[in-house]
Parts: sequence; structure tokens; C-alpha cells
Amino acid sequence: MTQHQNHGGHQDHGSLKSYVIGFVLSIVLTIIPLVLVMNQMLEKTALVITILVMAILQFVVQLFFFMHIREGEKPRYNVQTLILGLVIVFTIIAGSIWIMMFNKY
Amino acid sequence: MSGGKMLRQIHFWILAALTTVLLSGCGSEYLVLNPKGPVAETQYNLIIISTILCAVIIVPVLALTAFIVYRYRDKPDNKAPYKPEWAHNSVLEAIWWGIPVVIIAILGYFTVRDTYVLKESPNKEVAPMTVQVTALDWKWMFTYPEQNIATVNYLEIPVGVPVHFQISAEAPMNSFWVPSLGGQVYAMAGMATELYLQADEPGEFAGFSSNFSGEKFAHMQFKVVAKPQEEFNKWVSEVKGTSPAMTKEDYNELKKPGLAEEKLYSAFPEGLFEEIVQKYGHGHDMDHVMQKQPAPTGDKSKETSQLPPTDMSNMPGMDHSSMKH
Amino acid sequence: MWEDIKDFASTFFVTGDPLIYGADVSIVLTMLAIVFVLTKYKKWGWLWREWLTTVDHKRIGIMYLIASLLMLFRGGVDALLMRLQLAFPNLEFLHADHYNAIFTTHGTIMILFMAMPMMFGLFNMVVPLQIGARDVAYPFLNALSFWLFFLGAMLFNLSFVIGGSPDAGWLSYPPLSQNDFSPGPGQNFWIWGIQISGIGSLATGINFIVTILKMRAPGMTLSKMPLFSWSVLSSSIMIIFAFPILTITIALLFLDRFAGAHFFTMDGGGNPMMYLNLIWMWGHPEVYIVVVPAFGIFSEVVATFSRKRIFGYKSMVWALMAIAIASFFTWAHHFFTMGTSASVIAFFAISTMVIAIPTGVKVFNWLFTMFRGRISFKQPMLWTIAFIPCFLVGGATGVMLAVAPADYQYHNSYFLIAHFHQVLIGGVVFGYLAGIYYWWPKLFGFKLDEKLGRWGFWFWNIGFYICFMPQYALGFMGMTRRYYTYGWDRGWEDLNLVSTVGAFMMGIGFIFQVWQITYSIKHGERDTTGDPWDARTLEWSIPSPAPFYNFAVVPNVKDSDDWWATKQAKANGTYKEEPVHLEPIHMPKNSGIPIIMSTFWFLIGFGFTFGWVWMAVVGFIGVAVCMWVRSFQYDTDYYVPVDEVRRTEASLGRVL
Amino acid sequence: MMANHHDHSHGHDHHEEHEQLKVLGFWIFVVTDCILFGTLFATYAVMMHSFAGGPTGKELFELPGIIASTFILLTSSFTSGLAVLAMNKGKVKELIAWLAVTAVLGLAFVVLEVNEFTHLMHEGATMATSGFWSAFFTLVGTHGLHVSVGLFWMVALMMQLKRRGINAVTRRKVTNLSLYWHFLDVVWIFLFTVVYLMGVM
Ligand code: HEA
Ligand code: HEA
Ligand code: CUA
Ligand SMILES: [Cu+2]
Repeated sequence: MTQHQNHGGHQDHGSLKSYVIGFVLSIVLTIIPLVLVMNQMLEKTALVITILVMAILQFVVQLFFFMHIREGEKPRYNVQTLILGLVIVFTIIAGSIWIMMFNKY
Repeated sequence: MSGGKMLRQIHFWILAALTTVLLSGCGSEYLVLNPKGPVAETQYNLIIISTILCAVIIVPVLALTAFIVYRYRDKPDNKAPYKPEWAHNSVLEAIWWGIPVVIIAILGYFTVRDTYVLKESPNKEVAPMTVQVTALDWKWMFTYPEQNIATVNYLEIPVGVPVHFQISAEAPMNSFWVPSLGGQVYAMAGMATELYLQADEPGEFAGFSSNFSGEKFAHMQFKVVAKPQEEFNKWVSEVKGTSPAMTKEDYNELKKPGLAEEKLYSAFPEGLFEEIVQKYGHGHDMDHVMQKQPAPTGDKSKETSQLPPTDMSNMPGMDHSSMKH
Repeated sequence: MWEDIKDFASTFFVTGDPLIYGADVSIVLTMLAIVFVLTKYKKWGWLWREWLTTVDHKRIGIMYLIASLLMLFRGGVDALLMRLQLAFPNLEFLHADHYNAIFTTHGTIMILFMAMPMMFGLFNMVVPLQIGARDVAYPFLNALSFWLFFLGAMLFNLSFVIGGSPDAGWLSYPPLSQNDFSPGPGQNFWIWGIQISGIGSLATGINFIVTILKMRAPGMTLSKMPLFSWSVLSSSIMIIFAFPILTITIALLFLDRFAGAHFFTMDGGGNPMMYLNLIWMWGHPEVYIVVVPAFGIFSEVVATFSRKRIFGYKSMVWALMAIAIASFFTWAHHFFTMGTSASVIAFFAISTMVIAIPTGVKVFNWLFTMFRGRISFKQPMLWTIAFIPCFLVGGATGVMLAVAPADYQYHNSYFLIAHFHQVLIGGVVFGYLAGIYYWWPKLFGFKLDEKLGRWGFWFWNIGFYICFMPQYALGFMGMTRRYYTYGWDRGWEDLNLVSTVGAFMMGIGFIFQVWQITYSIKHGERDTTGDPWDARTLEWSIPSPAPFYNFAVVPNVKDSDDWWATKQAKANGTYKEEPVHLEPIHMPKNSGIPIIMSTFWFLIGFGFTFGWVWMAVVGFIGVAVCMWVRSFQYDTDYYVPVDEVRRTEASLGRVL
Repeated sequence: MMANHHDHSHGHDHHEEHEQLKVLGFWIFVVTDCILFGTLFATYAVMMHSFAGGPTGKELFELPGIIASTFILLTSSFTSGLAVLAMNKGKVKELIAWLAVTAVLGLAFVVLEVNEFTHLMHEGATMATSGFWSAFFTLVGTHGLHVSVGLFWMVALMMQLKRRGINAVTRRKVTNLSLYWHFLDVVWIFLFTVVYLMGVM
């Protein structure tokens, strides 16, 4: 029965270890861009890209170590929704910037 | 009522309606279908192409619908086959995923081609003339930087010369549309959009605002007159000779909400249009519109080309250097 | 003092128009009549217990349906007023500001307060029954969604008599919708009416996604789920991604108006084009949100009335999902004429046309469901058959609009008006009407009269073509939308008059339908079998109207047309009777919180509309208190004992 | 076609299932909240340079306070995780304690933000100053509002835990709350990067 079938026992959601690793990683990933920016260590475009990548990495860290995206029931409707949602967020932001630039071509 | 009868009625009405549109398309009141210049011509051709491409698939499907509904109606003596479990056929389904793809591909080709074409002057042989268009609450002001004259609700252009319109507004958003000459573009405060139009024959055309801008919007129409170049020149000198010059006060009066008669001015305050655009600058890069002036043809043309490119990017909110165009 | 009050009243209430005084009087009279009847027959308690606090999806569905029919009437009257004004050149029936208010409310009401709630009504009336569930995933939230919609709609409609109506178009483009050009409360009504009901819509989207993913009866895998439920899933996916964009967009517009922000203003670095960009990011998916469930309805109806399995089920599902995703990549086709870059325009032109492909697949599959079937022309099927040619032509003109350079000529002309009415009426309205005729017996236990229905059908249909086909031609003549009047010099008068005649024919069609409903309540053919159309899916396996717990025993699904398969098996004698085992049924308890909390939202909206911050604060506190109280409620459900189930089923003529 | 019996054994109660259902719903809600913030980020990106002659972010942002808020929020995300761990071990007291720590950190974050906003207004940057500042205050303020709502919820939840202990319902609520809290942390990281770090570059 569909509403029951995916329901085998309770996973324990994460361990202390995974939380600590996640916490340390996220602190590191916050400090790196901070240092880079405060000291203007890179050329502007490279800097922007680097700190955005750091932010995305940190998002991934939170997803895996704090939000336990890997666990949970199957099928993974939550992961599917999230991915679709992120695609749309990306479309909104990139699309707006692209459209609102008003270049000729 | 039987299904057949019903369908015949539906089709009668559709056909009647389509014939109304198509047959009367010859009438002169169908502005869009009687193009008077190359831009409208391009768009007219696209309209025809897209109508045909759509009809190619829609008409057969309509016919098929009629046939199926008639043939398989539930009547005791109906001999047509009945297969209640027949619900899948890969070949058929591939066909109807496939045919639309082909049609869209063809249509897409023409669309993309003409999208780029219409960003350019329709006539590479003749240097374009620039007219600046300002939408005001509920009137159109035209300034001719090369001739240094201005008009309200009245636009005169030479035949055979592409006109490069720079379009802005000091009012809510409007849209500048002369259907006989070609499609529209928005007129917005704080930016200059551009549009090329050209008239191939002399005549009088209707101009509209086609974007709703408030109470008297329905009356925000203007007249376009196309004349041979000599007559146009004559008109310009006539305006210069007989009409008053527009002052700053005149402009401020003009921009107050309300309607206006057609008006002619022998001159206008220097840099008026640029000032209007910059007043509300909101962060677009207008350089491509403002700098790409045609080669100076008249003595007054310097006024606009003088505008240094830095002017726009110095404007608050106009700095896009960091956004990587 | 007296002067102050008079002063206040003359700006607070809309004055100076006999139409509006008439409306005032009739509103007051109707209210008094309702209060009187309820008091006289001592029905207040009943109303509260059975309806206002209900969490039963079927009742919520019925309330949505009633509200949306009222809104169809209001929007329709707006339409007829507009058509009357445009019937002849230079007519002085409506003044410009009045006309502007009317097309604004017409568009807003038709899409947000007619199409959306009618759609939600159908979701509610059908989905749980169709997937073999006892309710939606979150019944409390469902009730909250309804009341948010309802009070949002009431707030919006109030603008007609209090404060003044919005008049900047159904999507209220700035700068026109900013304080400078639209001072006063009208525009705020628009913002808050939509904002409040929008929150409800978002919640409904989440609710039905979870319901469909998680509450299906055992054995009903997604690949056996009926297509209407699939279409609801597709529509709900679009809702959850599109509505947050709307929420933000109009919140920003409100901040511009209320807090002096500069998002979309002309000055201060504001960027009105950003509003166009954002609102269409919601607005385009929105039109597919409303049409996709209609596609689902057609799929059910075509199969049932052709007595044949739906053709190309898999293609149908893929097409639904493709439409849902693709709809998020086409928004810029609504402002091709904004002057942005050629590559942007080219990209969005192509992405728009691409939607024609999955839509076409659906059309072909419907046709081939009828092919080799046996088509009977009952009311639901009539509307479905009428939909096909109408939508084909309307879709084709959509594809023509997507040819961007040509759109420079069509944009904002009556060609566009004709396009979207053809898909909205031919697609959405015809579709929902088909759905209402189809599922009506399940909800109410009787059929709607065929003969009156046919009159309504023909008036709507013929009226439609007479009204909107001439509008394509008017577009080619340069007639621009939102003109409150025009002169004799353009040659527009003949076709406009024809169009108005057609509009009134649709109005007559609507009157026939109202008559049909009132007539059928008394005289309609009763449905004693629970399966009046000899249909195919689960909802037809239970009695009509369905008992409050829907299924006495949750069915075990084996086939995509499970009820049909069961009937076949019974006819062939291959049906294996399984022993019935009744269990206590777990049901949610009614709650008054949804309506109370929504009323506080109404206060927030009303307060902000008039700039009375204190009232908005009271509203926010009320909302917070409601949430707090709800959070502390643990006793939210109960069990229906087996005895009661058995008794109820027996009274419905079913022996277990 | 009628199932004679649910084809699974009734080892657990129906509540558990209903609560599971609510976790998925809440997750979807969080994704819609992502879209909401995405729209605000898009607006901010477009208005990033619309200063209209007013002050810029570079001139007014004071990073020390922001850095402090960042680490406070990061830590609170961690402690809300510890609360879930305590719950899984069945320790109510510990659970409530960690929630309280999280709430205090959250409160500190909100206070710092209010502080920052008053400072900015002092310097003449308000919602009405320019497109840039409108976008800034709305984006950052919406996040702050989310945190405040989370605090409100957290208090209600601590009271319920105290009264009812850990059961199917409170378990689900704690799970959802910590999900929400992690999500707000993620949003803040992007705010920090896009608004502040890129703002002072
Ligand atoms: C239910 C509502 C609905 C639906 C379904 C559609 C469907 C479509 N719409 Fe429409 N549209 C609106 C409601 C809707 N629209 C509204 C309300 C507006 C105006 C809002 C305003 O400005 O106020 C609008 C405006 C609008 C515009 C903007 C025009 C302008 O402002 O200038 C465009 C432009 O591309 C467009 C295109 C399309 C296309 C390509 C489709 C396609 O999805 C249609 C696809 C269907 C078919 C094509 C038919 C079946 C297909 C086949 C049989 C296959 C083969 C066919 C071909 C290959 C052609 N629409
Ligand atoms: C689902 C959506 C929907 C529906 C169903 C309709 C239905 C109709 N619409 Fe509408 N329309 C829109 C959505 C819709 N419209 C939108 C979004 C706009 C754009 C708004 C804007 O520009 O901002 C628009 C704009 C619009 C215009 C353009 C106005 C302008 O630009 O100036 C016109 C003009 O003809 C029109 C006509 C009609 C007609 C005749 C109907 C008919 O189908 C209505 C049928 C009538 C009834 C169902 C009512 C029956 C009532 C009675 C019988 C009572 C009679 C009593 C009295 C007269 C007192 N509509
Ligand atoms: Cu429009 Cu800048
Ligand atoms: Cu669209």
C-alpha cells in the first residue's frame, strides 16, 4: 500500500560526528572567502566566482551533514523537488539578469 | 442533436469567421495586412508564413476531428470498428511528436532570422534619419535632432529613408506603434529603446500608443505623414520659418497630463531628449542606442553626437561596468 | 464632527455612479436576506458546524464551486458592460476611468477568482475520490486555503463599493500602478486581494502534491494513476514554483506604494521593467496552471464517453510534465516589444513554440481515443468536443504570437485579446464546465438537465465565435486593447458590434446554465447507482453523493481504469469477491481556526489598503495567536467506529 | 477489488504515518521558500547598482558585525542539529536545552541585524533612498523576519516538549524546525556572499 510501503523503521538522523564535521567544514568555507575578500587576493571576476563556489559548497555541506539529504524514504520526492526548485531559482536569477541587461544582441 | 450536425455547425462558424478575416484582409482598414514599408513587409511575410505553417497542421486536424466524431458516434447501426482496449501505437505516437517538431523548427528558423534582421536598419543604402520620440501623458512629442525641429502628435518623414527612432517617455509606459510601417516598441521613462521604420510610398498613416497608460490613453494617437524627400525638406524649412520655438517652459507645460492638438516647433531646447532619458536613468546601459548615431547629415546633427559616452555611465544607476555585458 | 464623517464617507464609499448605488443596495439587501433566513430557520449553528468549519474536501470543493460561479457572474457582467461600451463608436455609456476599472477587475477576477477557485473546487471534489483516499494530506490546511481565497476575493470585490476599484490592468504594470498615477486604495485592494488568496493557492499546491504522491490507494502506482490526477500534479508543481514569485512581486509593488521604496518607480533608481519580468515569471505558468487540469478533465471525459481506454497514456503523462517544466522558460514572450536583446527574444520565441509540441500530442491522443470508440454526446462530452477546434485555433494563434517579429504587430492588439479568450474560454472554461457536468452527480447525487444544458451549450459556443473571431480582424486593423472608446474614422464599428452580440449570447448561455442548475435541483435525474456514466475510475465505485469518509474500505487497485476493469470482470464472471473487513476510520476534526485566521488576514489587507496600520497590526497579532493556538492543539482527529460505517453504508444502499 | 485488509501489519500507529507526511509537505514548503528568496536575489542582482546618487553599500557596510552574525547563525545551525540528536536519543531535557541555546543564538542574530539597520538608517540609507537600498532592506529583512518567526515557533515548541515530551507529533515538529533553521542558515550564506562580500569588493 503506497502510503505505507516506504516506511521501514526509523533511521537515526545523523550522528554527532557528522554534525561536527559539517560544522567545521562550514566554518572553513566561511573563513576562506572572507580572507580572500578582505585582502583583495584575487582579480575581481575570479574572486566573485570563487566566493560563489564556496557558498555553493557550503550549501552542499549543510544538505549532506545537517539536512541528511541522503537518508529518508524512497522514492526521494524531497530531492526531486529540491533539484527542480534549484533549477527554477537559477532560471529566475540568471534569466532576470540576462533580460534586464538590454544589450542589442 | 446528433454529433454530426453539431460538428457541421461548429465548422460552419469557424470557417465563416476565418473567411471574414481572410477575405476582408484586402480592405484598406486592415493596416497590418497592407504594409507600406520594408519593416511591415517583413512582418507581413512572417504573418503569412506562420499562418500557412499553422494551417498546414491545424486544418487537417480539424478535418480529422470532424471525421472521427462523425464516424464513431454511438449509434446502434454504426458499422465502424470498436476496439475498446486499443490504446497504444508507437508509430502513430512518434508521428505526432515528430510533425510538430518539424513545423516548429521551420517556423523557428524564420523567427530567429527576422528577429536579428529587424534590429538593423532595413535599408543599408541610405543613411538613416534620427527622430526622437517621447511619450508624455497622453501625447507624443517628436524631436528631430538633425533638423532641430519638434512636433507633437504629428510625425512627418521622408519616403524611402529609414528612420531611426529613439524612444523614451516621461510618463507611464506606452508603446509606439505605426502598424502600416511596422511593429511597435515600448516607450519607457529612463531608457531609450530603438526602432527602425521606413515608408516606401507617400501617404498618411495612423499611429497609436498600444500600451495602456491611464485615463486618456484611448486618445493618445498621432498622424504619420510620409512625403518625398524634397517635399519633406520643404516642410522642414516651412516649420522653421513659421512655427514658434519650443522653450523649456513649453515642454513643462506639454508634459502635464492632458491631451494636445498637433503642434509644430521651429526648434527645441538643446539635449532635451537626452535629459529626459537621464532624468530617470535606472541602470540600463543605453550606450548602444545613444551612441550609434548615424553619420551627421545636417548642420544641427552635432548636438546629439556630442553627447559623450561617459555621460550615460556617470549617471546614477547607469553604471553597468561591473555587470559584464 | 458631522462634516468629518461626511467627508470620510464620501471618499470611503464609491459615489456618483447609479450602477454602483444599485450594487450597494443589492449587496445590503442580499446580506439582510441571508441573515434573516439563517436566523428565522435557526440555521446559524448548522452553517458553522457543517460548512464554515468543515475540513471535508468535498464540502470545501462545493464552496469553491459556488464562489467561483458567483465570480464568473461578476466577471461576466464586467465583460458585458465593456462590450456594451464598445458596441458603437464614441459611446458615452462608461467613462474612461470606469471602463479602466472594469477591464482590470474583469481580468483579475476571471483568472484569479474564477478560474483558480473553480480549478481548486474540481481538485477537491475529485482527486481524493479518484485516488482512493479519505481526504487530502492536510485537511486543516485545505480549509485554510479555501478561506484565504474566499476572504481575499471578498476584499478585492469590496473595492467596487468602498474606496474605488483598481484600474491599471489585470497585471497592474508600474509606473502606472504606482502612487503617482494610481493614488488611493484601489490598487492596494488589488495587491492585498491577490496576496491573501495567493498564499492559499500556494498551500493548496503543496497539499495536492503530497496527497497525490502519498495517499494513493494500495496498488495504484503512479503509472496507474488516472490522468486527471496527473494533471493536478502537474498543475500543483507549477503552483508551488510560480506563486512564491507572485508573492514577492506584489509585495515589492506594495513596498513601493506604502514605504516609498524604489523597486519599480520611475525615479530613485527603480526599474519598472523588472516588474514586467517578474510578474510574467508567475503569469505565464499561471495560464498553464489553469489549463492543465482542463486537459486532465478532457482525458477522463473522452475515455468515458468513447467507452474506450485513453490512447497513449504514457505520452499523455510525459506531455503534462513537459508542459509544467517548459512553462517556466517562456515568460519573456509577453514583452518581446520591450527592446531587450535579439538573443533573449529569439530564445524565448523558440521556447514558447516548443510548448505546442506536447500540447499537440495531447490533442492527437484525445482524437485517437475517440477513434474506434463509441462516442455518446452527453453534456461533458459536448463541451469536450467543442473544446478541440476552439483550442486548436487559439493555440495556433498563440504560436503566431510567439513569432516575435510578428508579435511586434500583434502585441496589445485585439488579436491578442482574441487569442487568450480562445484558449481561456475554449480551454479553461469549457474544460471546467465539462468537469462540472461530469462530476456533478458524484457530488450532489443528481444529473444536470440535458435539455437546458444543450441550450446553454449552443449559446456559449456560437456566441463565443461571434464574439471573438471578429477580434482577430480588429487586431489587424490596429485596434488596441484597453481602449474605452474609438472613433468612426477607423472602420472598427461593424466588427465591434458583432462582437458585442456574441458576448451577450454567451451571457444568455450562462443564464440557461443557472436555470439548469436550479431546475435540476428539483427535477434532475437522480443517480442511484453511483456510476451514472458507466465510467472507468475509482470515484464511480462509491455511492453518490459520497459518504464523508469516501471509502468504507480502501480499494486495492489493479488496473489504470480500475473500476472499469472490475465491472468487466463482474460481467465476465471472472470477478473474485473478496471478504470485506471493516476497520475504524481515521478522520480529521472540524476546526474554526481557518476561517478566523483568514478573517485576520482580511483585516491585515483591509488595514494596509487604507493605510490604517493599527488595523493591520491587530490582524497580524490575530494571525499569530491563531497559529499559536493551533500549534498547541493535539486532539485534531478521531476514529469513526465500524458500526457507524456499516450504518452509513446501509443507508446508502450498500451492504457490507 | 476491495482489499480485505491493509496488506501490512499494524506494528505502528497511524499517527506516525501522518507525521511522516507532514515532513514531506514541510520540505516542499521550504523549497517554495527557496523560490521566494531566489526572486529577492534576482531583484537584488538587477538593482545592485541603482544607487540613484545615494550612498553605496561599500560606503556603509560594517563587516565586523556581519561576520559576528554569520558565525552566530552557523553555530545555531549546528546546535539545532544537536537538538535533533538529543531527540533521537530520547532525551527531552537535553533537547530543550539545545533548542534554548539555538534560540538564544537566533535572538542574538536578530538583535545584531536590528542594530545594523538602525545604523544604516542613521547614515541615511533607508528603504526610500534608492533602488539598491530598497532591494537590500527587503532581502536582508525578509531573512531576518524568517528567523524571528522561527524563534516564535521554537518557543512554542519548547513549551510543548515540556508538556508532552517526545512523541510522534513533537518529533515531527522538531525535525521540521531544524530543517527550517538549516535552510535559513543556507540563505544567510548566500546573503553574506552576494550582499556583503560582493558589496564591499
Ligand atoms: C489558458 C490560457 C493560455 C494558454 C493555454 C495559452 C497558450 C499559448 N499562448 Fe498565450 N496567452 C494567454 C493565455 C494562454 N495562452 C493570456 C491570458 C495572454 C495575455 C495576457 C495579457 O497580456 O493580458 C497570452 C499571451 C500570449 C503571448 C503574448 C503576446 C503578446 O503579449 O504580444 C504569446 C506569445 O508568444 C502567447 C503564446 C501562446 C502559445 C504559443 C501557447 C501554446 O501553449 C499553444 C499550444 C497549442 C497549440 C499550438 C494547439 C495544439 C497543437 C497542435 C495540434 C500541434 C501542432 C501545432 C503546431 C505545430 C502549430 N500567448
Ligand atoms: C478566464 C478568463 C476570462 C474569461 C472567462 C473571460 C470572458 C469574457 N471576456 Fe475577458 N478578459 C480576460 C479574461 C477572461 N475573459 C482577461 C485576463 C482580460 C485582460 C484584462 C486587462 O486588459 O487587464 C480580458 C479582457 C477582455 C476584453 C478586452 C478589454 C479591453 O482590453 O478593453 C474583452 C472585450 O471584449 C473581454 C470580453 C470578454 C467576454 C465577452 C467574455 C465572456 O465569456 C463573458 C460571458 C458572460 C457571462 C458569463 C456573464 C453572464 C451574465 C449575465 C447573463 C448577467 C447579465 C446582467 C447584466 C448585463 C447586468 N475580455
Ligand atoms: Cu525599460 Cu530601461
Ligand atoms: Cu504566456
